[in-house]
Formats: sequence, structure tokens, C-alpha cells
Amino acid sequence: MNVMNAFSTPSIENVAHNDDQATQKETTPNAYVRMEDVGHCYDPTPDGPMAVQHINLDIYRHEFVAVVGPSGCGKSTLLRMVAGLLIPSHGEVSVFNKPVTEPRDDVGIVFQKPNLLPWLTVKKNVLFPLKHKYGHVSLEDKKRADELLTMTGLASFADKMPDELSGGMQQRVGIVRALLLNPDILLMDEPFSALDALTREQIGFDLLDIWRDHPKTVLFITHSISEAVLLADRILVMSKRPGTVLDLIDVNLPRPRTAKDMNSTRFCELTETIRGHIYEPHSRA
Amino acid sequence: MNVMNAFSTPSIENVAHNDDQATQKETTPNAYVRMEDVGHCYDPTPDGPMAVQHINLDIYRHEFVAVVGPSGCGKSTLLRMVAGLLIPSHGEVSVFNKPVTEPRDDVGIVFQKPNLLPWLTVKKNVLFPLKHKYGHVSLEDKKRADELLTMTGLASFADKMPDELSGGMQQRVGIVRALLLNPDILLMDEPFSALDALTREQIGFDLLDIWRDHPKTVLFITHSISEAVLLADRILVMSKRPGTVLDLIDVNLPRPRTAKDMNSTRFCELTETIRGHIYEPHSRA
Amino acid sequence: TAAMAADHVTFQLDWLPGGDKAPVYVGIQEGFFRAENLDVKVATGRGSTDAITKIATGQADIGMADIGALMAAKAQDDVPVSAVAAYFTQAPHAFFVLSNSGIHNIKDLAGKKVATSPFTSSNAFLPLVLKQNGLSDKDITLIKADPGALGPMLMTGNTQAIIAWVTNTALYKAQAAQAGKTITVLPWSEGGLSLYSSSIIASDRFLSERPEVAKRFIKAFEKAVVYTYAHPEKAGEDLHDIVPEVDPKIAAAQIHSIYDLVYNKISQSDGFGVLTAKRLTTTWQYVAKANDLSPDSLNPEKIVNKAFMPTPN
Amino acid sequence: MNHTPAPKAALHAPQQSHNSKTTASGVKQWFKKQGYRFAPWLFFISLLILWESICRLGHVPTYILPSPSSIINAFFNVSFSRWMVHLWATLRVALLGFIVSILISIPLSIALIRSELLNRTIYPVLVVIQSTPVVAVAPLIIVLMGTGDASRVLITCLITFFPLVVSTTTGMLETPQELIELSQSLRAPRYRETWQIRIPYAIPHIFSGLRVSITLAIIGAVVAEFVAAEQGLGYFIQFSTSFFKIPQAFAGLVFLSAISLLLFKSVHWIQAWLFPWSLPKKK
Amino acid sequence: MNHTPAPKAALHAPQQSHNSKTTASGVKQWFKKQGYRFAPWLFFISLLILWESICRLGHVPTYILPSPSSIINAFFNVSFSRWMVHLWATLRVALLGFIVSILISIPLSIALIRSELLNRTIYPVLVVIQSTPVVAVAPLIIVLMGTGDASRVLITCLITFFPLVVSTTTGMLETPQELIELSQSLRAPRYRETWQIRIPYAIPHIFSGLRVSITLAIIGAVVAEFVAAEQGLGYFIQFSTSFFKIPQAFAGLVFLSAISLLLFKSVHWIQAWLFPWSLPKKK
Ligand SMILES: Nc1ncnc2c1ncn2[C@@H]1O[C@H](COP(=O)(O)OP(=O)(O)OP(=O)(O)O)[C@@H](O)[C@H]1O
Ligand SMILES: Nc1ncnc2c1ncn2[C@@H]1O[C@H](COP(=O)(O)OP(=O)(O)OP(=O)(O)O)[C@@H](O)[C@H]1O
Ligand SMILES: [Mg+2]
Ligand SMILES: [Mg+2]
Repeated sequence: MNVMNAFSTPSIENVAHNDDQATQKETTPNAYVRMEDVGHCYDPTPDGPMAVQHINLDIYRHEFVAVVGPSGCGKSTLLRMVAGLLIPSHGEVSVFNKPVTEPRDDVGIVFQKPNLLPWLTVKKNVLFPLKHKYGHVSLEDKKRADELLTMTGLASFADKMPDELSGGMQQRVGIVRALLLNPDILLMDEPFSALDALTREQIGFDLLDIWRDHPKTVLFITHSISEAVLLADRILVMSKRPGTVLDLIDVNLPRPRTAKDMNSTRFCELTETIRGHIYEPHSRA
Repeated sequence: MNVMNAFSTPSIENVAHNDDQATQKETTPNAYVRMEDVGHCYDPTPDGPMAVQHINLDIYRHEFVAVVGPSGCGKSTLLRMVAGLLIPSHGEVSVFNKPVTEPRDDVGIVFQKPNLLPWLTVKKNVLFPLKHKYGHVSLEDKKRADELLTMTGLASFADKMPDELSGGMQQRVGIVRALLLNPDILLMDEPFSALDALTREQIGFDLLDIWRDHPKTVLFITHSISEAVLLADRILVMSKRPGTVLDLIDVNLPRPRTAKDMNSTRFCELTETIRGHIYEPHSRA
Repeated sequence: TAAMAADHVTFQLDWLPGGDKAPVYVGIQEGFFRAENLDVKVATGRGSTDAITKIATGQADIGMADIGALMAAKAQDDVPVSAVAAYFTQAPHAFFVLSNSGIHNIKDLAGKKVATSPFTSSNAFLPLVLKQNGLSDKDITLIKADPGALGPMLMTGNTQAIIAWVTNTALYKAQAAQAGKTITVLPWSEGGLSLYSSSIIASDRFLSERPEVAKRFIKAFEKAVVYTYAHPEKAGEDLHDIVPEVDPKIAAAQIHSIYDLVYNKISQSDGFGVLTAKRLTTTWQYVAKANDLSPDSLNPEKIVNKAFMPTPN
Repeated sequence: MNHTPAPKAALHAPQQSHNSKTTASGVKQWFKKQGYRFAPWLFFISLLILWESICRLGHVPTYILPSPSSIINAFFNVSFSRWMVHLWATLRVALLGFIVSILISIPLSIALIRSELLNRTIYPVLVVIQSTPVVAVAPLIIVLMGTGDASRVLITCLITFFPLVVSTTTGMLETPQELIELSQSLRAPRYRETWQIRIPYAIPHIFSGLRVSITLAIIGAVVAEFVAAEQGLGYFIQFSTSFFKIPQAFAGLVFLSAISLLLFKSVHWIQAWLFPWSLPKKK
Repeated sequence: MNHTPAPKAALHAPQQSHNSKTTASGVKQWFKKQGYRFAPWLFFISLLILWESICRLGHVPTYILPSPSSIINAFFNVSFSRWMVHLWATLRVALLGFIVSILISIPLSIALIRSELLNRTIYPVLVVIQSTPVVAVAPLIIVLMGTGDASRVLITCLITFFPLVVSTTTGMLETPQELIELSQSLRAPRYRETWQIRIPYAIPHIFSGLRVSITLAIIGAVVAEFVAAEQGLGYFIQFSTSFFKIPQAFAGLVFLSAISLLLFKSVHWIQAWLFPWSLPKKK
């Protein structure tokens, strides 16, 4: 794989100038995904509690943004709003200046639960979005599916049914399914949570390779701070419920990144900063 | 909470003498959960592939054993065999010298998926095992449920339905449900995987407190090496599929443990050892 | 001529095949229809109303049904169906009792339980026949049950009498014999009820569009009726040949038991198949009363198409 | 930290547009809602008008299809109290039969689930009972149970119970393995597994069966009235038909349909009331 | 490292015991399996013996409940070819009606799911159709479709379609929100959402409906034969009953039950063949 390409990922430059999101907002017309004072309340009663609120965030084209925050702070909600699966009750999400008012078809989603179709084999599950969207799958697609399944260590399980897989395997199938779509926007909700350290790291780097070769905008929810730092261009740190933006951190580590980067000082600084946010009193009641 | 009690956990002493499991096997008659050459094959055909095999492990009364291993190596399978939900196709699992041949009722299980009952509120879900087992719940139980829900930060969600909770919240409900049973054997399958770092740490320490105050035998599956080291008396490291015992590590860190222990040399040594196993070539194909 | 294609006629029964429906089958088997160059198909029915409706809607050309039902239908709706000839000139309704029940005539039914099927036309005439015998509805306890259950109810003593048609006399007798009992029939015609019953009816369209065919059919049918009642056993066989499920002996027994409905004083005096204005009027009076219809709502003579009626004596 | 509120101007502009949007879409919503509310009635009325015109313009004879106006006419020719007598007779039998078949079917389904042996022996018998035409066994029923309500309720049950058994067993068998394992890991008594896990899980299936059964209960009551009755809407309809009073028969049908709709709706209301979680969520 | 194989002795001992266990439990298993296989037949035969004894010892008259022996007797009194004629007539109508109602119900259910408006307007009409006694609309059907197979198939459909619609719509509405969101996030055409997600998800529900419908199809064919027919098992039963040949009527019933059982089982086989994943897993 062409390692040098990774530096040309367009997002990196953009991010560098983007220290203060609030003041820069008006001057970043090329924001790809834009959230303006976004908030959501699931309760239909007028004064129901907000799940998330006051989210202002611009994600640039081909940027890799990670989201960390306490459980129940509204990360999945945010992701569903970007996907158009949920229309925010406050504010607006827009993509390329067009407000998101219905489910988008240029997103690939890795849901928090695997959400596999129990009646399809692993391979068919993985090809399902393509079949479902376009009505057919090409030989090419099938080959790529095989490649991705091999990459994630599932090659020998291609013909099994989902309930014959372990939890982590099901999660990997969900990841492959989203990657195969090769979408403009990739939304991943704790995709690696059921994976062991090694698999997690491997698939993380595989994801970076894919992202480099087929640039896309990524919104990546995780509970692993080091994973967020290792993978992302910027990291959105959210406060406890109702979730708001606590910090937006530029990672600024050179790409391509390797496991060795985890020993760099910048890496440790960043993880410490985020850890500090999370363990800070105001982040939890 | 009486911090000094933690040292008197009976398991600690036992474990100390147990450096070499294989040679000691015959001399440990007080093993609580014993696995003898346990293996399982899901495939009913004669030469189907083994999911796990040759597992020999004795868990002592009130010991806290963590299991780590690559995704799909058979950790959940092992746990289900201890619970009696799955009868091993090879070897035998026994508890107090009685072979496990049917589901046991002295176990509390945190499943890998939350498995909540969609028609019950959070509180009722948490009380469900007691109601289901004994036919009624006492006021005392309800009080303890409230306490545990508060501990896990779910107090204000007691009357919500499961589908109104975030993924991590559902997982916490599953944990509370198992803890409330106060079982002799607590089987936890990646209980904290959907939780953020802080919540995870807090609930981990809460679990240790509960374990100290109400000693029980714990089998704890996790993908976090540091979590395994922080919580467990011993750590079972499994190889890739078909899963076998790669190593069985004594933690030997003094209790009660705190977040500060994570900076101790012993802690780093141990995590390095395990990391080594996992990243060793023979652990993965 | 033989070279000419036969005319197709569909004959509509008002119930399932049985001894009382034998003539049309006899006509087919004995060649009476073929002699008139007719190709006759038989369609079964589920009651007079069903038969009238099927003829009215053109599913069949000609058939048999209770003339009372036709009168009721004509009174409420101008169904394009007319009566063309009489078949039963007496009412077939009857009480059936066990011979040892001590009931010898209709008057003896006072205070007894009587079972009837819910939707038989007999029910409409019941008050009239009771009245003629000095009783009222209140003197008997009427139970309504599926026709198939009536026999068993009588045999098991669930009821002391049942209302059924004399066409079924043979069947009930056989059933009673099985239970080691005998049956007495109390026909309503002997109890003072005097009216036309089963008749040949045809769709007006058939009569106006193919009058020649109709004429030939009626002629052949008449011959078949005569043959049927002259040779009940052979008629039973003929019926069995076309409808194998019918037991020829039972059919023959049925034909014997209804002989009186076809050949009686009325058919003798008026001529076979003739519907007279007078008896039509009495029939209509009964029907109107039984169905709670205004006597003026129908001119009973209007329901008959005399052009096709056999010539009176 | 980026937890800055949006600038004031920006805050106002979208809010206004938000408001106006709400009003515009509110009006639309209102119309849509009213549309939904009245659509069935509008549809129903147009159906009636269509029907009437077909009958009038096509000169459809009454004995084939009476026009709505003639049905309404026939309707008022029967006294209110007679209607009530017939209505009550049918409703009573249908409801009793329905309730009895619930009381039979649910325990039966549980037994069928719990014992493979029962399943293999009893299920075929149920299929046989279900497919036996009532008329064929009418004499047996009447001799055994008489001509009163008891026979009619029995007949209604015979017609009603099967969909309930099928959907209850299907639903209970579909219970996810994980929930069953939860119960097994508690070694709870089997009846609690059944009542606290399988049955709640089967609720959507059960109600699907109940919806079918309740309409079959009406049919059952009507069939029962064909077999033995002096009153009831089925009796009334058959009676009217056999005397060629077709509009009157259709007036009876209207009543029958009305009860069916009402009972069908009631099943839904009961589900929404007792088991709101079992209904699919509306967006 | 503890990845040590068990000592040789230990390896043998349990293996032997394992083997002996397998044999002992194997025999038991075999008996159990044979028991399961023959239980229905045993049950069926004991039922027949019980029935025969009740009839003989209780002197139950044939016209109330014929004994199995008299039924068998009656059975052989009808020629084989006649039986085949009646059987085929009923089977043909039942199957045609069943197939037509599948072809109608599935698209109808999809339409009902996809349009709230249709749901609110058409569903009540379906309930009305379902609860209308066939006899009341028999003339209409006969006028429209004649007295041939067409009207019998129509009548069968009218009786069969409702459970299918109810269970298909219920199943499709129960599809988990997550799977629907998956489809929405692909902006796939609605028909694919329906065919690739909702319908497969509803398969267990649909088959529960099919199981009910197939038995109703038999009933429908029989009812249709009551309205107009010259052959068929329903006709045969009615005919036999009207001649008080109760054993013969019961012989017809036996045939009817046999088709019902066969068709009911076939639905199961088809499910097991085409949609094995939709069946609950056996332990
Ligand atoms: N369908 C729903 N109905 C009502 N409330 C909901 C619903 N889904 C989520 N919520 C609430 O919204 C809040 C945010 O949920 P969300 O799933 O976005 O959290 P999250 O950040 O993804 O948490 P986790 O890390 O645990 O998955 C939670 O408090 C939850 O209770
Ligand atoms: N029901 C089943 N049928 C067939 N094979 C199964 C079944 N459940 C698990 N397996 C197989 O057994 C192996 C072990 O599965 P198990 O769930 O125990 O793994 P695990 O260690 O828990 O993995 P993870 O960390 O991903 O949850 C896997 O390879 C899986 O494919
Ligand atoms: Mg989430
Ligand atoms: Mg697992």
C-alpha cells in the first residue's frame, strides 16, 4: 500500500487552521458536515429533557473525527442525526450546505449493535447494502467483500449464519458491511468495542489504509481515548448528559501513523488532555 | 466501606500457591469450578471444527478470574459451559466436584448482549431474575436495586423502557441485573465494553467493592488487558480459535486496588506479559 | 332431425338429488329428452330460494321449486321467473312422531315439544295448520335445529315430534328402524292445509326466447314423471346411474311415499300438471298470511305462464 | 473549549424560520391528520354512492344486490327492539365463544410448546377439528349439548380456537434463545419461563391471532345460528334470504359488519391499553 | 504455560465412560426418538379403539356418532373412482383458492403497510368482507362468476385471505426499527425495503397465517360446495347427511381431515425447505 499518500489527505490541512471552532465558523464555507446549534430531545412533551444540545461542529471533507464522551451523552444520537435517521429537534445538520431532512444515501453506518440480517449468511450480509441499494452486486463487489472478510479474519466464516458467530465476529461483519459500500461519509458507532486489543489495532490501521486510499469523511465514536488519538484528525469530547461540546482537539500527529506513535510525547499529551477532560469534575455530576 | 477487608478475600492465599496449574491440579481438591480437558464443537458432524479445546482450569472459591483472548477464541463458549447453558462435547466442567449437566441456578450472568426484556422498565428488568426465580421481590431487593442503579448512574432511568436507553446504559442495566442476584458464581462476558473510560473504571471498582463485601467466584471476560490486571486474581490468556490455554497469570497485586496501582511496576510488567502473549506470533495465524 | 344439434337445457333442482327429483334423471336415462332432441343438464340447489335465484339470474333455464317461495319472491321483487306446471299438488309438510308416542293426530300435539329446522318453509305454514286443528303457537314448544339433527332428536327423545317433508318418510323410517322404533307420519295436507307445492318453474327469458324448446322439455318431463311413478324401482336405478351416491332402493321408497303428492284427487280432477286459478289463490292466501305479506301485493295468476301448461282435463 | 452558544443573530434567524416552518408544516400536518381521520368515512360514503348508482343505473335487481337505499328502508321496517334481540343473541354467543376459546387455546398452546409428545399427538387432532365442517357434526353437537346457547358457544369455539393456537405456539417458539437461557440460568420453574418470558414475547403473535379469531367468532356465531337458533343476526339473515327478503338480509349484514368492526377494533384497543410496548412504534 | 494435554490414563478413562454413556443414552435416545415418531400413530389408534368401544358399549346409534368400523365399512361402499372425483374437486378448489389468496394478500398487506391512508380505509372493508356470511352474498357471487369453479375459488379466497393479511401486516410492522434504519440509510427503493427486509422478517408470522389459511381453504372449498356444486367432499358430506347416511358422511370427513393434515404439514415442509432459518432452533 502506498504509504506516502496518507499525507495528502485533504482534511489534515484544513484542520490545522481550525483551533477555535466558534470564531472560525463563518469563515469555513467548505465545511462538509455542519452542525449548527444542534440539539435533540426524545421526549415529545414540551419541556422534555434534552439528550444532546448546543452542538456546533464543522467536519471537513475527508476529515476523520472521533467522538468520545461518557455513556449516554448522546454520541449515537449525534451520529443518527448526521445520517438523517433522526431529525434534530433543535438546530440543523447540513451536508454541503444542504440541510439533512431525510435519511442520506451517501453514508455507511456501523451501528452500535451489529444489526445483521439473521436470514443471510455472513457474505450475503456484507453484500446486502449493495444489493439493497442498487439491486445487484457485481463480481468486483464480491471480490472486495472477500478481501475485506479476509482482512478482518472472517474468510472462513463467509458462509455461516450470523448466530453462529461470536460477538466480536458479528461486529466485524458490521464493519465490513459499511466499508464495502465505500460511502462518502462513514459513521461508526463504537465499531471496535467487542474486539481484543490486537484485532482492534489491526482493524484500526486497516481502516486508516482504506481511508487513505479511498478518502471519505469519517465520524468515529469510541470509548478508547488512545484509539481516538491514533486514528483521528480531530477529537470531539462531549460532556455528560445532556451532551454538549466540551472540547474539540486537533491531533496533529503525522500520518501514516503506526503503533510506535503511541509512545510519542504528543500522543501522551493528547491522551492526558482528554483523560483530564473526562475525569474533570464538570464532565460528570 | 471497610477497605481492610479486601485482603482477607480467601482466594488470594490459594492463588499464591498456584504457580503451575498443570502439576498442582491433583493437589487442589478445594477447587470450586473445575474444567477438565474441556472442549466444545458446535458442528454436529463428527469431525467438525472445535471452538475451544483442552481447557484445564481450576477456579477457587471466591476467586476473581479474568479471561482475555482474541475475538472468536471461545471465551463466551467457555462461560456458557460454566453456566451449564452448554454441555461441553469433550471433557467435563464441574462445580464442587459435581459435574455441570444442566443450567445452574447459582450463577449470575452478564451476557455479551444486554438481553433485556423489552416489555419491562429498567427497574423491572433489574428485578426480573429475582421475580423469575423466587416469584416475588422483597422491599429489600427493591432498595438494593435502587442503590445499584444509582451506583451505575441509572437512577433517573429506572422507569424508562430499554429501547429508550443508550447502548452503554443497557449494558449497565445488564450488570445491575446480575449483581442484584448476588449469586455464588458471577459470569461476566465483556460487561464494560460499551462504557467510557471513567464509567468503566468506576464500575470496575464498584464491582471489586461488592465482591469484597459479598465474596463470590467471578469469571470475567474482557478485552482490556489493564482492566483484567486491575480486577483479577488470575488471568486466563487464550489462544486464537480453536481456543486453548496460552497462559494463566497470577496478578498478585495487593488489594484493595486503586487507579494508582496502574502506575506500579508490577502492573506494567503484567500488562506487558499479556500484551506479549497476544502480540506473539503463535497467538494468531 | 337427428343431424340437428340437440338443444341444451339446464334443469335446476331445489335440493340435492333424491327420489322426489327422479323424473328429470329418468327423462335423461330413459331417453325422453333425447327423443325431443334435448340435451339436459341437471344442477343441484340448496332450497327453493336458491333455485329461483339461479333461474332468475340465468344459471339455469327451468327447474323445480316451491310455488309458495316463487309467490313470495314475486310479491317482493319482480323476479323474471314463472311457474309453468304443477308437480306436487299437495303440501309435503308433515309432523313425524314415534308410533308409540300416543300422538295420533295433530290435535294430540298440544303441550308437546316439536323440533323443526330453522329455515324450512314449513315454519311459515305451521301456525296455519295448528289453527286449523284448534291449536295455537303457544300450545307447542318449538325447537329449531339443523335438519340433520331432527331425526336423532326424535329417536333420542329430545323432542316428541319433528316437522319434515313426506319426501323424507323413507329416510326417517330407515333411521327409526335402526333405533328399533317405528314412525307415524301426520301429513299437513290431511290436517286441512290445501295448497300447491313443488312446481316446475322457468325463467321468462327461456320461455320467450326458446318457447319451442320449453314446450318440448315440458312434454318430455311429463312423460318422465309418469314413467317415474309407474316404475319407481327403475326410476331409482336411473337416478343411481347418474348420481352414484344415491341408493336406488331408498330412492324407490321415496318415490312410493310421495306418490300421493303427485297423483291425488286434485291432479285427477284438474289434470296432471295444471295450476288452476282457484287453488293458486288459496295457495297465495296461505303464503301471504304465512309470510306476513299483503294479499293485494300479488295477483297469483300472474305468476303462471299458461302458454306452457299441460292441457286441463 | 467550544461550548459557545451560537451568535445572537444566528440564533434568531433559524428560530424564525424554524417557527414559520412549524406553522406551515403545522397546517399541512393538521390537514393530513384530518385527512387520515375522515378518509375512512369519505371512502365509505363514496363506496355507498357508487353502490347506489350501480344499482340504479345498472338496474341491478334487488335479489342480486339490493341498493343501499332499499337496505336502509328494510332496516327501518324492522323494529328497534327486534334488532336488539338479534344483535344481542349473536354478540353474546360470539363473545362467549371467543372468551372460551381464549381460555382453552392459551393453556393448550403452552402444553403443546412444553411437550414435544403432546405437540405431535394433539396438533393433528386440532387440525382435524378445525377442518371438520360444522354441519357434519351438527347432530352430534345438538344431541350432546341441546339447542341452547351451549351448542352455539361450542360451535363458535370450534371455529375460533385454531388461529389462536397457531399464533400463540408460533410466537412462543420464536422467543429468542438468549431470553430462554436467561430463564434457564435462574432455574426458574417452567411456568414462569412460560408466563414471564414466552407469553410476553408472543404477545404480538397472540394479538394477531386474536384479531383473526374475533372475526371468526362472529362467523362462528352465525354458523351456529344456522344450525340451531330462534334469533340472532345469522338466523335473521338466513331467514330473510329464505323468504326472499334480500334487502332485509343485507340490513342484517350491516349489523353483523358493524359488530365485527367494533370487536376487531376492541382487540386493538385492548392491546394498546394492556400491552402498549407490543405495538410497533409510530414515527 | 498450561496447554498440557491430559495424562494418558486420564484420557482413556473418561473416553471409555464417555463411550458407554453414549451407548446407554443412545439406546434411550433411540427409544425416545421412536416414541416421538410413533406417538401420533399410537395415540390415533387408541383414539379409534376408544371411539369404537364407546359406540359399541354405549350403544351409541350410528345416526348420532357412527363407529369407526361402520365408517370404514361405508368407506368401501363408495367406489374408489367416486372418492377420487370428490377428493379432486375439493382439493382443486382449496388449493386454487389458497394460492389466489396468497397472491392477493401479500401485495395487499404491503399496500396496507406502506400507506396509512389505505390502511385506514381498506382494513375496515377487509374486516367486513371477512365477517360476511357467504350464504348472504351467494347470489351476487353466482351472478358474477357463474356456478363453476370460479365462484368456488372466490368463496374460498374470501374465507382464506384474512388471516394472511393480518399476520403479514403484523409481521411486517414488527420489523425492528434498526433494520428499517439500515434500509433508510441506503435510500433503497421502498419495494426493496419491503421485499428484502420486511417480508423476510415477517416470514414466521406469514407462515403462521398460512397454517391457519390452509385449513380455512379446506373449509372454504366445503362451504363453496354447499352453495353450488355437483361434486366434492363437502357436497358428498352434505348429500350423505341429507340421506341420513351418517357413516358415509363421516367417511367423507375422514378424507377431508386427511387433506387438511396433509396440506397443513406441507406448509410446514415448505417453510423448512425454503426458509429453514425461520424455524425455531431445536436444542
Ligand atoms: N429511542 C430513545 N427514546 C428515548 N430516549 C432515548 C432514545 N435513545 C436514546 N435516548 C436517550 O438519549 C440519551 C443519549 O443516548 P445515546 O444513545 O445517543 O447515548 P450514547 O452517547 O451513544 O451512549 P453510549 O455510549 O452508552 O452508547 C440517553 O440518555 C438515552 O437515554
Ligand atoms: N451458536 C453457534 N453455532 C456455531 N458456532 C458458534 C456458535 N457460537 C459460537 N460459535 C463459534 O465458536 C467460536 C467461539 O465463539 P465465542 O462466542 O465463544 O467467542 P468469543 O471468544 O466469545 O469471541 P468474542 O470475543 O468475539 O465474543 C467462534 O468461532 C464462533 O464462530
Ligand atoms: Mg451509543
Ligand atoms: Mg463472546
